[in-house]
Amino acid sequence: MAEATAAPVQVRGTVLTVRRVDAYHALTFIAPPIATRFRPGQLVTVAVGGASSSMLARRAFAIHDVRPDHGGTVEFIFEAAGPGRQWLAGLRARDVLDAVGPLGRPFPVPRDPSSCLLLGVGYGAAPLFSLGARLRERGCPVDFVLGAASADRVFGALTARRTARSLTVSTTDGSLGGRGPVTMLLEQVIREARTEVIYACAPVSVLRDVCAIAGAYDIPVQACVDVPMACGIGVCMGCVLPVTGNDGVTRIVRSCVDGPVFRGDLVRWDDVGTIPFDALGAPGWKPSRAGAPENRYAG
Amino acid sequence: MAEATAAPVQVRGTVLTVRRVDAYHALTFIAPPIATRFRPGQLVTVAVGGASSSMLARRAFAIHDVRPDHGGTVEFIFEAAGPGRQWLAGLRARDVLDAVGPLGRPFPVPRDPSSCLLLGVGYGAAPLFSLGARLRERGCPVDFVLGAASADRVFGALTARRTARSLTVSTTDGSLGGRGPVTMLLEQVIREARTEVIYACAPVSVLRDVCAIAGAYDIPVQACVDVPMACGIGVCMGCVLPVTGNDGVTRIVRSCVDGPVFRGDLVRWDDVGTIPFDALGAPGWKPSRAGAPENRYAG
Amino acid sequence: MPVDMRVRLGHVELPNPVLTAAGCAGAGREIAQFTDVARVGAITTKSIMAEPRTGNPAPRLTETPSGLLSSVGLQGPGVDAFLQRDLPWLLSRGARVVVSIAGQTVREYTDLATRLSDAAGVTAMEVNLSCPNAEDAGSLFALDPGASGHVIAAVRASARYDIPVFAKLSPDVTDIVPVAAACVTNGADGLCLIGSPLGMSIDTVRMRPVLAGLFGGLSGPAIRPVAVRCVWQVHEAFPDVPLIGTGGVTCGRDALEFLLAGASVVAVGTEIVHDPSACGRVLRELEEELAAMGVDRVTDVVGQAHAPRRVAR
Amino acid sequence: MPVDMRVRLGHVELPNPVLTAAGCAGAGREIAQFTDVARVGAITTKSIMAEPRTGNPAPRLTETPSGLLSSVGLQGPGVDAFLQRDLPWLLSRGARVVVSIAGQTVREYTDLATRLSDAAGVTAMEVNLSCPNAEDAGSLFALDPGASGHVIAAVRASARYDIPVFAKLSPDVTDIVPVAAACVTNGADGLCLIGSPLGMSIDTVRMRPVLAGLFGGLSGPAIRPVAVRCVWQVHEAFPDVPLIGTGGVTCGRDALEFLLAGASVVAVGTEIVHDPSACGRVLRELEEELAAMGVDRVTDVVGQAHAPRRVAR
Ligand SMILES: Cc1cc2nc3c(=O)[nH]c(=O)nc-3n(C[C@H](O)[C@H](O)[C@H](O)COP(=O)(O)OP(=O)(O)OC[C@H]3O[C@@H](n4cnc5c(N)ncnc54)[C@H](O)[C@@H]3O)c2cc1C
Ligand SMILES: Cc1cc2nc3c(=O)[nH]c(=O)nc-3n(C[C@H](O)[C@H](O)[C@H](O)COP(=O)(O)OP(=O)(O)OC[C@H]3O[C@@H](n4cnc5c(N)ncnc54)[C@H](O)[C@@H]3O)c2cc1C
Ligand SMILES: Cc1cc2nc3c(=O)[nH]c(=O)nc-3n(C[C@H](O)[C@H](O)[C@H](O)COP(=O)(O)O)c2cc1C
Ligand SMILES: Cc1cc2nc3c(=O)[nH]c(=O)nc-3n(C[C@H](O)[C@H](O)[C@H](O)COP(=O)(O)O)c2cc1C
Ligand code: FES
Ligand code: FES
Repeated sequence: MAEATAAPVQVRGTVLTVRRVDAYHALTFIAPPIATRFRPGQLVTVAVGGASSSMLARRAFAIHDVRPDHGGTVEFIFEAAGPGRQWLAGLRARDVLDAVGPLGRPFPVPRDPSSCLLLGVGYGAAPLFSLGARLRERGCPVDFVLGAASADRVFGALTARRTARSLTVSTTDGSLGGRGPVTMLLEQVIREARTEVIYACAPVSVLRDVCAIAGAYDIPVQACVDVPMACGIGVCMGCVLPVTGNDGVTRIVRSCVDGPVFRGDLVRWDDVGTIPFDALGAPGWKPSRAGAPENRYAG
Repeated sequence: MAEATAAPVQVRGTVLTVRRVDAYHALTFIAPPIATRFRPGQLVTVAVGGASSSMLARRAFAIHDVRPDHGGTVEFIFEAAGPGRQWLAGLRARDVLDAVGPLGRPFPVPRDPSSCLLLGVGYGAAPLFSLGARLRERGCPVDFVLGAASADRVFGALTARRTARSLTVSTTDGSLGGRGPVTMLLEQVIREARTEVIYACAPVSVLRDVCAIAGAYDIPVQACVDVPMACGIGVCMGCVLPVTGNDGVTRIVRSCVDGPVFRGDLVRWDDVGTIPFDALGAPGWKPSRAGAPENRYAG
Repeated sequence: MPVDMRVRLGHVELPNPVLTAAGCAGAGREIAQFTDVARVGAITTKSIMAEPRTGNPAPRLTETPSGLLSSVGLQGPGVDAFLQRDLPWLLSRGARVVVSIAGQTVREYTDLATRLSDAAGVTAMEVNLSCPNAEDAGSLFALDPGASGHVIAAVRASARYDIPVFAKLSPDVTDIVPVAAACVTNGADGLCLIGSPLGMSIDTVRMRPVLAGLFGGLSGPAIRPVAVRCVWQVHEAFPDVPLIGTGGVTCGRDALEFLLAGASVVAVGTEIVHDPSACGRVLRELEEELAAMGVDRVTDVVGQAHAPRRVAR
Repeated sequence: MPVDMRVRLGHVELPNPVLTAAGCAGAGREIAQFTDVARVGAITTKSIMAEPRTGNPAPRLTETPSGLLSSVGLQGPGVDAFLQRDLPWLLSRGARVVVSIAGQTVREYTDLATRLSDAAGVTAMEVNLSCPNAEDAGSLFALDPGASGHVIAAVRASARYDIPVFAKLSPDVTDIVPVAAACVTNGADGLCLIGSPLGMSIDTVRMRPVLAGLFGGLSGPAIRPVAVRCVWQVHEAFPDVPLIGTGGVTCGRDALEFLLAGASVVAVGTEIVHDPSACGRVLRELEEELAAMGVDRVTDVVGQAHAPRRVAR
């Protein structure tokens, strides 16, 4: 299902608005080349702190939406928690943002109409709405499953209800929808909706559970991972995950270039944060055949 | 002429305005405790760059003016040259500024009415207007001598003309007033105004010349020095100058606590940036009398 | 229930683990307007020498990214003026005083240790070993385990038995553990880590080094990872030796980072230049952090990053 | 008249003095979207090893004030894949390639030098000496003049005569000059200063070191004063040895600072993480700075901070 993607560009984009949306902020800025190249699931990274900032790592955000106005605008959703996000929350109209995008592997969409389940936790829901629109264009029925710690952290419930065939919500504290993890009601939805493909964007622990459940029903999962990133372009090697290639070899790959969207069955969820002994180049690893296998991820 | 000064305070002051004034910016913020304690010639230091700034040194500015509105406001004048000042120039109303002041030794004012000459170069003129007002209250005639590289860098000419007995201006490029250094017309003014005290705020090289001329007429100079400062409170030892005490001993003193205003005849202008061999504690220096002389500046 | 913030420096007790770093709090008076000097764990003086010193010519200081580069050259009043004026003032304000001493010969260090031992009210001595050794072509004592151990043994011998002696080490060595070992085996009651690493900035307009002294000590948050690494390495080697952690402490979280690495107390330096009320704030923030973690005694977290889960929760 | 930006690395000529630092430009492809790899002076590869390597588990990287702390663990495809895929791609794009090599035994280094000498298109080799020496309890080659000299002599002997060999040194030594001397006397055509100093960050919530590898290399503007100091010290000792200056170069002014200190070229590392088009920008800014100074040849400013006024104006 892999598709060719356009090369990313770096822009100095003018901020249009920074709005509060429940527990989150929505930042919209002008970036025509990013907006026109964007495909759902892709990222934008931004530099934070201004000219004399002490923060060197770029901040990665899933693109929530792009619009044609001003030649092309880009919006992302974030919680003003850490220092970089707090700085972003303090931006105002006409401030300028150093942004790079679109980055990474987007959500592949099925060739033929299929029943799609879109699962998002917290701000992880952000990239699912542009995907949902794209899927509906392709004639795919869309069912949303949204979760979060509390009601104000469930992102996009209204949009989901308005646009999707069904919406299922659960919160840890039960303040909205069912009380419990987002995976709690997953099987039920899968059965009712006759789900054929799952798109999920959530913390690694949740993605692991989603893939386990989907596996039992033998449904493919496209999982968008949220691993810390510093460069977003593949040079810092900070965002790595153990992923198995189509050739059956496990490699330590970069989420920013080979992801952030991975085929769920290829990510070794239980080994995230470790170097599996059988990974290509692991300590003690020896080339099986003559010559080393290609060290490029081919997921 | 030394006077007791109130202890400085640290405030988080709300910015009211950042205005352009010719080549300069004027930043006004709310800081009642600083405004009420302020005496002409004193400083304020500010932290620059925001929460995750890479800039640690505080920025020192001569207080231009204080006003009673909002319980007390403070204004300083600066050119948006270096990174810290550029950040300050980008501040907007309602931003918050970490400020400490008032700091340092203010301009001492004569007990009896005397003919006062106020000389300022560029933004160095900023602290002279509140001083001028204070002197006039005391019945002192005030003559202004202002200089700068070019007309747009002559600060406060209009105010000076409006409030002072006389105003003499010179610029390096001749775009306003006489063409040449500010000291060019000094002697003439001294003679016409029968100057009894000179207050000067300018680069060290200019202060040296002013003190030389004043010396010939045997007129006391109160010189406000502009030396790089990092803390403004006397802990970093970065802002030192060689100054002779009333006891005749030269000491390496801190401009931020023992200055920024010094008696011109006590500063060893030609030795600025050096350690005079006869300074207290200089390499090879030996206590003259039994026991070391007090290592405190008593200017 | 409030967190018990008391700590021990060797056998003396301090009310809390937040100190000022040597040379960054003036004579104490300068920060008293912004921080109650009696509330901070202790005030560390600038390094005292036998005679008054002018220090280096200006420029002495410049800003670097998240750091300061400085070569003040130990400007100071000399031990006489210190004992006559600065120490009494600090004691009159109820401050505990760690006196930093510096010398160019072993003899200078021991004379100072003796003078200070006769004076009442010295809580501890911190031996600044980052000084040129006049007897060894001016190379720093701190760079050589032998020279460091020699100074510490002599100071320990001359200092009053009940005044703990701390050795302040430089990170500019291939391996800091042997230097620490030399100081400990020669009687140091504890160690202070780290002095500022050597750096240089060049003025690209004047095309010359910025500082009159050419080189300077780099300080501030820029060096915190190096300081935390040194504290970790030394605590790993000598878990029972009390350490003063210093290098880029700007807030309660930073202080906690040093404690977890193995420091018993932290010293705040450059942050005082940036924020005159830093010490009081760091102490308050640290107390809040510990309370939020449910820690009873600050001493419970010291070194915990080496062996997790030992904290009582 | 445009400034002549050409420089020499040993006996090879580069069009300009702005390189990428080892390990910070991926395989070149990653930055090609933002910087013309043929325009930069040269692309330095990540350190190549004999076999494919997974590197260390995550977390491998964390942010520190004006710095990054990283322990990637030399993840890489191994020399075969490098020669099959990455080198040809770089050459096809017209890039000059400095190949960084890493090993755990002298033998590994020499094998790599031999393999690379047989391949066409290697502009220079940079020997990353900050690797654990398997034959000496895993202490880094770079920390010992003897071990460093040994590796360099062996690499120089195995590398094709017309490929300059540069030794990349660590600042984590008591005196960097003897290490530099050992490399130069053993045949290094030049030196690269500095590799990242060792640091540590501790996660105060998890109460454990942030990095899976515990320690990491500190990089970025935070270490620039230390890097400039090392370049100055080594240039002072060996004014004729070409130096690659690296450590916190973020703009043209920073590059100029290194050149004035004595570096012949600079390598941009962490700034690429922060700004993918950093190399092109630094080159442009440096050219502008030099033009504004009225300099004809970039080589005229190299080392000028040691002896001012030698620049032709
Ligand atoms: C694919 C993807 C999509 C995301 N989408 C969103 C979104 O839509 N909304 C949202 O709020 N957040 C999103 N995030 C998370 C967001 O990038 C971080 O929350 C943000 O960078 C934190 O920055 P901070 O300064 O606020 O907090 P801090 O935690 O202080 O930021 C630290 C910085 O260092 C980097 N860093 C820390 N550890 C590592 C490491 N081990 N390796 C590499 N870099 C490291 C972090 O990525 C971050 O840039 C996304 C992350 C990814 C990877
Ligand atoms: C008494 C006094 C009054 C002043 N009044 C004004 C005024 O009214 N208007 C105005 O525009 N400017 C004034 N200045 C100058 C002003 O403080 C500086 O221009 C400003 O700090 C520069 O900051 P920057 O970031 O823009 O530039 P930069 O040059 O990048 O600032 C560098 C910072 O490091 C500090 N620093 C650099 N070298 C040293 C050193 N050797 N020792 C200690 N610290 C050092 C500097 O003081 C500054 O804080 C005054 C300075 C003094 C001392
Ligand atoms: C301006 C200044 C003066 C200093 N003076 C001394 C000193 O006299 N003796 C000493 O041992 N260390 C001195 N230091 C080093 C500090 O005590 C401290 O070890 C170092 O700055 C690291 O801590 P910090 O990052 O919190 O500043 C000085 C540091 C600065 C910035
Ligand atoms: C993510 C990362 C990876 C690195 N990988 C290597 C490497 O493979 N080999 C090497 O010699 N240096 C490596 N370095 C060190 C850099 O080449 C450089 O020496 C150091 O980061 C200082 O320069 P900087 O501050 O510009 O990054 C790496 C640095 C970083 C940040
Ligand atoms: S974020 Fe740097 S390699 Fe992925
Ligand atoms: S500015 Fe720090 S002592 Fe004066």
